[in-house]
Amino acid sequence: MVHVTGAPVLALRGVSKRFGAVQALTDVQLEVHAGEVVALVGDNGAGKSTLVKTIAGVHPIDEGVIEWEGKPVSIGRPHDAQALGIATVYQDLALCDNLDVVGNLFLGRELKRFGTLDEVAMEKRARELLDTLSIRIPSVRIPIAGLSGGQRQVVAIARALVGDPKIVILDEPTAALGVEQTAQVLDLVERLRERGLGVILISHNMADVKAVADTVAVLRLGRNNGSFEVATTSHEEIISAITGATDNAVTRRQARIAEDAK
Amino acid sequence: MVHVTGAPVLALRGVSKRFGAVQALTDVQLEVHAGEVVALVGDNGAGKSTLVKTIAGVHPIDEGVIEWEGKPVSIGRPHDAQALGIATVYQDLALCDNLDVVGNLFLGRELKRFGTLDEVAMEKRARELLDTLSIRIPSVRIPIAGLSGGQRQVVAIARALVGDPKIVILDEPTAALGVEQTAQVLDLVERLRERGLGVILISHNMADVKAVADTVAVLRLGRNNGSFEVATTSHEEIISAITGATDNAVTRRQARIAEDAK
Amino acid sequence: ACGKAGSDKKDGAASGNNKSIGLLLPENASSTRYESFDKPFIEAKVHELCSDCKIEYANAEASASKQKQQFDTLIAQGVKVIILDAFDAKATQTWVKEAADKGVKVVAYDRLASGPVSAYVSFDNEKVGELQGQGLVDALGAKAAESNVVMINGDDADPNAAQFKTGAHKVLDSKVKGIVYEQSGEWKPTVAGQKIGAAISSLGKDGFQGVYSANDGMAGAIITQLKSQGISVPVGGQDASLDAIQRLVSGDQAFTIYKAYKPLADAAGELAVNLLQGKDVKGVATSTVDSGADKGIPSVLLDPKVVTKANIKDTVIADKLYKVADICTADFAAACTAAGLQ
Amino acid sequence: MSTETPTTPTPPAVDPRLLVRKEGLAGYLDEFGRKVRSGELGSLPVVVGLIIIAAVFQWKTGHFLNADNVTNITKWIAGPGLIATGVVFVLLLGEIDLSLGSVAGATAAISSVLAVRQGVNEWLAVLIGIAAAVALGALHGFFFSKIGVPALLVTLAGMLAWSGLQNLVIGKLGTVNNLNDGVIANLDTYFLGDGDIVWAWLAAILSIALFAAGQLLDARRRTAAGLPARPIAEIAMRTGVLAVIVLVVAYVLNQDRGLPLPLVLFVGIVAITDFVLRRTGYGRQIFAVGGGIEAARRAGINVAWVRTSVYMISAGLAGLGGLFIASQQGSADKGLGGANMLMNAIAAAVIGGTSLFGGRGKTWSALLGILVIQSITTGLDMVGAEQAIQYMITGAVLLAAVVLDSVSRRTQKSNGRG
Amino acid sequence: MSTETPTTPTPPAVDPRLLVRKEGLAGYLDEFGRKVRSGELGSLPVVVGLIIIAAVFQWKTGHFLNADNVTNITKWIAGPGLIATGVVFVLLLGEIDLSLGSVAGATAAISSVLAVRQGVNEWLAVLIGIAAAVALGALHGFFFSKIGVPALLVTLAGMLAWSGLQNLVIGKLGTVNNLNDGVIANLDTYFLGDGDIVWAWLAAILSIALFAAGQLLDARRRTAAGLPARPIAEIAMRTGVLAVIVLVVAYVLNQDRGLPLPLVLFVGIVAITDFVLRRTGYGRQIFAVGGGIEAARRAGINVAWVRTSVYMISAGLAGLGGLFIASQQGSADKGLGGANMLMNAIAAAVIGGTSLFGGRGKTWSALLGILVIQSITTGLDMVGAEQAIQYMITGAVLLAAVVLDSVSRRTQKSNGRG
Ligand SMILES: Nc1ncnc2c1ncn2[C@@H]1O[C@H](COP(=O)(O)OP(=O)(O)OP(=O)(O)O)[C@@H](O)[C@H]1O
Ligand SMILES: Nc1ncnc2c1ncn2[C@@H]1O[C@H](COP(=O)(O)OP(=O)(O)OP(=O)(O)O)[C@@H](O)[C@H]1O
Ligand SMILES: [Mg+2]
Ligand SMILES: [Mg+2]
Repeated sequence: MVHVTGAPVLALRGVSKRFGAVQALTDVQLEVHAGEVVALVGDNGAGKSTLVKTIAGVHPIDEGVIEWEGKPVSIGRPHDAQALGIATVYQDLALCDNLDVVGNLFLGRELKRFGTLDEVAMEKRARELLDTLSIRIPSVRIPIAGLSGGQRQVVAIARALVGDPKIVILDEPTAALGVEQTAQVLDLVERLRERGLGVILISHNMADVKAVADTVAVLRLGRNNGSFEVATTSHEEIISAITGATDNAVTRRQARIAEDAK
Repeated sequence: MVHVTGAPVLALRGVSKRFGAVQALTDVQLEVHAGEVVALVGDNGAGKSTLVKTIAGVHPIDEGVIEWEGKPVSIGRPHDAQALGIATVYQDLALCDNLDVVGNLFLGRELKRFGTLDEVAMEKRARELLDTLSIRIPSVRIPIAGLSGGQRQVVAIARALVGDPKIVILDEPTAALGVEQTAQVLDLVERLRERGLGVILISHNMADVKAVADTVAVLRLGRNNGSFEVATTSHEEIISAITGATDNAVTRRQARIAEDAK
Repeated sequence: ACGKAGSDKKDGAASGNNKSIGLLLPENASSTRYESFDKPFIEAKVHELCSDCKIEYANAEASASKQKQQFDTLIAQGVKVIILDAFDAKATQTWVKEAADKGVKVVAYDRLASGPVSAYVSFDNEKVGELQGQGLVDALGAKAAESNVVMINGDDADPNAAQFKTGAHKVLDSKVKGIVYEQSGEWKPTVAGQKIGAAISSLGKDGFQGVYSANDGMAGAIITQLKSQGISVPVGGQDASLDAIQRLVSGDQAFTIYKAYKPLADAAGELAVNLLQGKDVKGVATSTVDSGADKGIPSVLLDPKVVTKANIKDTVIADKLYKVADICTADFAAACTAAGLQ
Repeated sequence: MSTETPTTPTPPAVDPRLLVRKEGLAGYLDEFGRKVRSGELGSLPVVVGLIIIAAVFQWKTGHFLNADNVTNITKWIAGPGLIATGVVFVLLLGEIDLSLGSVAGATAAISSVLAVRQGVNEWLAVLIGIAAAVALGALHGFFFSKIGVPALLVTLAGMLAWSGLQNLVIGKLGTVNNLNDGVIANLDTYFLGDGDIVWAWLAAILSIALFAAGQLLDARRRTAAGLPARPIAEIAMRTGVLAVIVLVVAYVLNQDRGLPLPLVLFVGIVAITDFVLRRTGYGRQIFAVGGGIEAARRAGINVAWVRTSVYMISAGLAGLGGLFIASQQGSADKGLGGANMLMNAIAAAVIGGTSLFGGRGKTWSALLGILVIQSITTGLDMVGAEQAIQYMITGAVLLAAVVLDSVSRRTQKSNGRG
Repeated sequence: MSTETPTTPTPPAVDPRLLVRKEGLAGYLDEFGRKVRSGELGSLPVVVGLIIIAAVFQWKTGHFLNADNVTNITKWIAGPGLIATGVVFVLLLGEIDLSLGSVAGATAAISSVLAVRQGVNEWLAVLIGIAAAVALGALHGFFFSKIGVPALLVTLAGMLAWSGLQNLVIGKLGTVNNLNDGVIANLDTYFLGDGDIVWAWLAAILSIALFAAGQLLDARRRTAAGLPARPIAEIAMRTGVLAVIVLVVAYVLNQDRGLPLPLVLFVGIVAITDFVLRRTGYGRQIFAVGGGIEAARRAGINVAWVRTSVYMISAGLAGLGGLFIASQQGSADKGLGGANMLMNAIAAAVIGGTSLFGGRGKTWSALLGILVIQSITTGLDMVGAEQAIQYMITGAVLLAAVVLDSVSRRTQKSNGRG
């Protein structure tokens, strides 16, 4: 684990966001340092993806301040976030169905040669990137529309690695992935940390969270509900922060199964 | 665990499916009995979702036979599958973004009163259904487009329970779900088995698979790669059937972490 | 308890709008005459005769339905006299009758609107067609009897196009060797240009000796296509539009039909004011025509003229339709001098 | 299937993040203010636009709001309005139908020629005409949903072909005048309450009562089922607003000749189609197909049939609209239902608030939209604007009407998940 | 960023399920057969359709394929073809532009009036006209992408407004004749190789050589980078097919007066726009926006600018098309660029294979599509079909052309993930 020092690269102070009649985020705080992996966890509909989208510029915030390397910044559209050095993998992927794998990977950051697209260089690089994530895709020239759920997810992850970000945000990156690909992504997260990047990882899988995260921030019904050092916190503590109760479906299920086993 | 007897409710014999230049399924066999939970596992792009879609009538098969209660049937469109009693939760959910939660839940099976839609009855029933899956949705009258990933997933699952199916197919139903909701879905699967339904469960989560499945069918590169009794098979055996090798990213990662811990 | 709209009903907007005259013109896409000439001339005449009279104008954009709406609107506004240039003269039977029931008088302008109209001012459309045919025969001269002719007509959906066509056939059928190709140009220059191209391809470059074009706009495109293939045969049009007069000057077009809009407009204006003021129209409308069941409609019937290079000065310039400067732009200066216009 | 009790019943707590509306009128106004701020205006901009248009022309001409002018406008909207209703149906599918103008023209031609030239009973001729329209729609639907040709192209081909058919049917003799006092002619000239105004008032009051009763019954059932229901105060207010509009319109129209039959029929058809769309399984299927074809297909909906039937309905409505137009202009001619008519109908549907992207809209928007367009046209005609200027103003006003609408919709759109 | 070696390098095994194409001509034919069976026909149906149309009319008239008729057709396709090229651009965005006809008309009016009536230098007048067209496009783009008004409505308003502008500019004096021997007039009458046929041949051969060189260079770079490349045999075959087509057309045209300037300019513009779309970052952005606005936005693409610029390009192309049409009809008039012109342009783009649903298409489809439409029109003109019949046949043939196309596309569509 890398030691965290100095001011956070990214900090959210009192961020709120409302959709029509739904107050999705209320006064949320979050800090990410260089070389730190922050896991963002919470129940379904807790507001995790909404938080990510406010950082990535997809939904501008209603209230609050976003600070980048100590200075307040305004992120009004995805372009702003990218210019700062924030790369995001969205839960809903957001790929262009009609473009092929190569086109999607380099969208917005195409490699050029004499001012025109350098398809050869991009295709070569795309193959390399996908190989590091050990995914098998029939051809990098078929449109995204023809890929399986997991294949699309890997393409989205690889997309975040093109360019040179300082913060990488992964919204449930392994949800659709097989065991092998999940392991590769966890490895990747660790490599990113080693290289001094800040990572925000959203996941419902506590085992994964405990394996790679340094701190865990819990969201509940759109509000902060505690922040924990992974090393010193138990599985149960996190889960009860997520569900807001020590007696929940998970514990009941475990108890029942234990009973059945008797 | 319920005992499996007699002819399978659903059987696939030598099913093949091709997309353009990609042979997605080759000569696949699968059997599901009443009261049995079959887990279908495989790497990303192995063809699991394609197999599900052929059963559900989304993609008609190119070759092979589908048998229902011992008799060959032809499933050419989703309507055919539903008429037989197959309810499917797709990996890509397939909900109508413009309809509200109630509208989506009852789509194609609306409750009527004097020939017109009985909104009151449907709304009441929708609230009950969602409560059993312990999901919090701001209002059952907001369009699906405004729900979080997990909320949408639960709506899709609840959809499969409206009507009276004999086989329920769940394609990565818990991918986007929180810990509590996942537990609820696993409970649900067990309830379905107790009621004598056949269940096909696709998941990348071996713990979940081992918890609820009776048998595990492995797909690899579009072909059968073994079928196992859950009770008598180890975690590692299944994973090596999935990845096609005993030395894979998962085992390597485990070894490395074990080493780091020393 | 329900009933028909009847004349017994109170007269909606009779409220003191007796100084308004309605003017409804049919379209403005294929010909510029309506808004360039008819409308200002009529307005001028009405104001001359009745200084505080107002013209309520609307254009139907080639739609009978739209024209009916405009007609009804005028009545609702309380207008007592309507000068109606019907887009579809056949369709107005019920309109005019409804108007008459409400005490509104209709002057049929340019086209004889069916129904009990109070007066009629026009050039005869069939006569125009005849003149076009005769103009072409004259342009062909001695060779007329051995000449094959191509006809590019107006839009089949326009009832007036049929009348031009009938008139032209009346003359051409007997005086030329044959009509070797006949198509609708839909009143559109581009379409007419393509049709003549197809005619050339089908008949060969010397397969015809003259072209009838139902109006000047189409004639322009036809001439362009003929020139680009190096073919020189007489082409005639209708409307005396500025571009056509210029082509007459440069010798590209043989003739056009000039309907002196001013006398037509003057007559209409005078009739309308007379009707508005309750005077007799017989003094202006000296002849009569019959229209279906309606006999003896007081009418002013004017004669259209064929314009050729030779009589430009005596027609369109004399009538102040165009100034010499309009016609003789830099491009046509030399030709103008040669034709004695400058 | 899940009637069994769940193993772990969670109490159905209300989501604390949902801003619940306060009770009573104050709550209603509060929510209304919030909606205006966040851009959910509904048909408010169109209604405001309509009021502005009426005010400007009334001020300019002095007789725009006279009884007989209002009567005229309400008579004229029926024909194009029915076509616009058809457009709403296809827009709900997320498709377009360019042939509706030609279908209207062809229908009018067929019915008129049969009745006038062939001497067929006029009611029968009307039926045959509409049946033909529906058949043409079925043909479009077949090529679109079964063969898979893009709807824009099918209906483009239809537009050309059926206007050719219209020309052929009308033939060399040209324009066909309506039979005197016949079915088609009466469409335009018949007035409810002409002579006996009681009937006109009765129709107006009946519609208000039906509305109030429906709302009250619904609220009662919801309360009984333990679901949130509309408070009585709100129902009273909504009924009140509707009552004022209906009664004022009825009053003004009664000043002239009573309720025009075309208006009554048009409003009736709009109300029926609205009911079909919102309250029947078939309507739900149309929305589902418009919202996501694949999702609808997987829900077991017969997508091809829904599409075909919608094209049949829209063609049928267009055909009916064509008969109204023939009635209004006194004849069926070769130009009836030309390109402008179609453009107006599409514009009307969209101005009224039906989305071009499918799955969102109401047939009432056809009524509102065509009212806006007809008011502008009539007003400009009355002012005597020059043709070129008139084109530009019409274009500009259309734009202004939808800019407001679009800006207000933007917030909602940006909330959509991508 | 991932230049570092991965911790667990997996060998990049080729997916065993991918059917790889066999080497050489046999492999090519094999793949072609498979594609035909599974419905990926590309532009084959259109080409076959074109051949059938040509054959039928040649048989009917005996001189459809004569040099001067082919010359006529190739001259006429330029104007509407350029408008269709503009349509392809907006279709790639998944949008529509109904104003292009009016923009073409307004541009022709502005340039002609400036040059002829105001005595402005004609080149300058042409430039001002096209600049005006681009400005109108920018206006549409602004309302659409910044304000958020649906494109269909913006351009519907534009259609009305700019045809008003066109009327105003042309004014009371009416139709404006082109200057004798001026720039616009020459567009139609100039022929490459008229008098000296060597030039015409040179232009034809140059285009073939460029094509072959591009293909060969690309294949070499791919092989060098270890990527699968097109085999030489296939390149030779493709070049051969192209050469035959180009040389036959050039030969036939040389029988008359050489290569018509409008054709050369039109093909040149199509080639350039094709290059921009397929080979530049800007082109990629257009496809991305057409394929998914939200995905494109999240990739940092300035969606508003891409949309606005596409509307500017399409309006500019339409403006240029308007000048070609003015040249061909000898004058600019009030009716130039009417509704039919636009419909033909849209139909051409779609018949040529550009998807109406955005994100899929080529500018070459404008060329192919307009060729089909113009061939049918000219053929029917030569046969002397009546106007009504002509409408119906045009509609029917359009439908037939796309039915084939749609059926062949269906397989692909059903593979799409829902
Ligand atoms: N519509 C399609 N068109 C072309 N190829 C397709 C299509 N659908 C699936 N494929 C291909 O078929 C293969 C199997 O895909 P499938 O979605 O069945 O995988 P999966 O086992 O569900 O994977 P995952 O776990 O990632 O969801 C993939 O290689 C994919 O590229
Ligand atoms: N575009 C939107 N419009 C309206 N409401 C929205 C929108 N996006 C999110 N919401 C609401 O905001 C809340 C938070 O959603 P969000 O997607 O952030 O949840 P999440 O924590 O990512 O959940 P999950 O784990 O299921 O992905 C949800 O209740 C949802 O209904
Ligand atoms: Mg989420
Ligand atoms: Mg899958």
